[in-house]
Amino acid sequence: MSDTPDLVEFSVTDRLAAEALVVDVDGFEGPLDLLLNMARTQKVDLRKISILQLARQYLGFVEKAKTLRIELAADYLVMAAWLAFLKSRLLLPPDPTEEGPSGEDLAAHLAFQLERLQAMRDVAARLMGRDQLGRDFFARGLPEQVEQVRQVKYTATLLDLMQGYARIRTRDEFRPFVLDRDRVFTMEQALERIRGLIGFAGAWTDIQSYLPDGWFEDPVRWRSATAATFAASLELVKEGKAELKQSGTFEPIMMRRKERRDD
Amino acid sequence: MTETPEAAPVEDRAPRDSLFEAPPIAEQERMVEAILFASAVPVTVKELNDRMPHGCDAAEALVYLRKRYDGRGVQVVRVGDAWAIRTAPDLGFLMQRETVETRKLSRAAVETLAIIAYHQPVTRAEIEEIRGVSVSRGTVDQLLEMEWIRFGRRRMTPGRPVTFVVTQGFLDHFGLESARDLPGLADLRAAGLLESRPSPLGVPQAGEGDVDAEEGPEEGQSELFED
Amino acid sequence: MTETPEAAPVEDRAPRDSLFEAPPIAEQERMVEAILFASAVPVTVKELNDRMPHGCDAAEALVYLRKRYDGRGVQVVRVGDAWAIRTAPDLGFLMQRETVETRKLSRAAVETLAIIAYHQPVTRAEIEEIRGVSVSRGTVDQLLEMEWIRFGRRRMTPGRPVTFVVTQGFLDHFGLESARDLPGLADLRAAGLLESRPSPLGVPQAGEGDVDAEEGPEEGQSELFED
Repeated sequence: MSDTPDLVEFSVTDRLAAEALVVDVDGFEGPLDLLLNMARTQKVDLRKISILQLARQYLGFVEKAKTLRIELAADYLVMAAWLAFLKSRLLLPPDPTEEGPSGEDLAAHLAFQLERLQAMRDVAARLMGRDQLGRDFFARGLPEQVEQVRQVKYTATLLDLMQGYARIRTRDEFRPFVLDRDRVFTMEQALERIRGLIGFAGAWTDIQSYLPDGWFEDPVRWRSATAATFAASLELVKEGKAELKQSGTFEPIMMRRKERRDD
Repeated sequence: MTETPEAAPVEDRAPRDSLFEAPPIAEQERMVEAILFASAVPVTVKELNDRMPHGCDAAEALVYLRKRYDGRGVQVVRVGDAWAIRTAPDLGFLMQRETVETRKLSRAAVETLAIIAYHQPVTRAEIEEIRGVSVSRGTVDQLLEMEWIRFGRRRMTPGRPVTFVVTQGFLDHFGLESARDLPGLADLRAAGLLESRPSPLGVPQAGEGDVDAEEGPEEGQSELFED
Repeated sequence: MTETPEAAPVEDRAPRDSLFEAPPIAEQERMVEAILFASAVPVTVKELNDRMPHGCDAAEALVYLRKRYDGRGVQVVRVGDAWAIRTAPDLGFLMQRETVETRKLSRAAVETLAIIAYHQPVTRAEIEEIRGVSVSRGTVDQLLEMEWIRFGRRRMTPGRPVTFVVTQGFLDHFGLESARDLPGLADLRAAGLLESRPSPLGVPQAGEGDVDAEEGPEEGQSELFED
């Protein structure tokens, strides 16, 4: 993958060769890789490489690619721009008022990067050249199963302990919800009762009087019977069999049988 | 290295580079050793000879190798008409690995432990009264075995029942200086540790068919504590 | 067997059954031998000690065992903080049958692996800086999957990037006792090529539309390593 991109005039064959070269750029792993390959053409120790020459070489290469209207990936162009900047820095006398790294600093770092990349490639090759397990040396072909003997150890946290204790000590505060059927008067029962009685009462009657006997003493039973009777009275009104009236808030609710028109 | 007079000249002629001279027997022994080690199945003498350089005598090398492993931690053993390297039978116990599996203590055990910790010294009957179910022997045994509880003094009441107290091991495990450091109910409630849902354990009657009760309390107690 | 006068009565009391007396060192050596032979993967000294009877010193037994296998067809090799028995590399030619086809690593993967091995712990950004291209997710995934690299500690720099280090499996595969034995490591260090030199401002960095990069480095990194 050597390249001498200083051709100016292109014959057809040159052009084809050059294109092949540029297509090959895809084979490079980025601008640094390309630079490293170009640096090798200088045929000197990487430590003594001329960065200026390398920059010229790279820029020439990019220039040629442009002439051939070959699109280079963005990072190749970024590197070109940076090398052009570096080249100008290296050629111009240093401006003492300017801040930041000098052209020499930048060039030295690039040289360091190239040398380091080369070094990594060298050791990678040495690494892969070593004897390898399963290729040059081998592990036991028939490993013996190590039998697992399980021993169970029980544990608990302080939190478990406290929650456990809390659970016991507060058990009496909670009781599963069970409906106390003997203290509940259902709406069905109330309906049945009212239906049986309402026939006799043509006049307005307090619905309290429909409450079953013996449900007045216990407040829980009284509440349940009242609610059921009220709900049953509404049901009867809905059915058109009764009328309700109340003279004011918290006044007694009065009910009477509703005469049907056709009756 | 073998000291047979035949082996010496072979050595001189750099046997491993030669296609026609067999390597010295010590080298052959190394080869057999490596092949038997790496092979997933026992290897026959024929196979060994096929794999080793021309002129080798695997059978002879095996004799030396067997002797070399005599009394070692592994042995060269014959398996049918093939050979393999195996662990010495007396070291089979090394092929076990003990693993300790940690499991959560059962709810019954946690509750029993909690009652002992909060009420110590406490008798079994008292634990049952507080938990509302009888305490199985297994639960108490487990806690005793874990050395989280131990027997305390006998209570000076009729029947002189034994009591349970928590151990230093218990305090160490739960990072407590003493059992008095256990947070009180009010603390638990403040910390939101009290469950807000009703306990599925129903009526607080000891000894009536609870999951934890394999036996009646009286029975269990007498069995455990009679002496 | 030890010949010290203290050892004699111990012998009488069947030392292997004793919980408190360690077996003689020759016996310990046999045990280490058996355990290492039985395992295809390296075994740590700690695990050896865990599996051997109480009071054994696997590290000492290993010294003897290693010497015993010097020059043999199989060898006792060190892999990080663990030990294994492996066939001698010069006998690899006998083992075609055992050879396992390994997936060929791409050039990018080999380079990335080398950079991780020589620069560990190293961040993805540092790998990219050295290679001059962004590192694709596939490359790192492949090395992780082969268990040759693993995540190391996060770097205490802004963004807390994860680092990569090589594994015991890597050392085992390449026959390295430790990462310090990597070939050429001392030369690289002497040449200052392992230093992380901050790049002067303006040097183009990797990760802008490269063949190796299916995605921008930022994006890839966050996807891979965010937790």
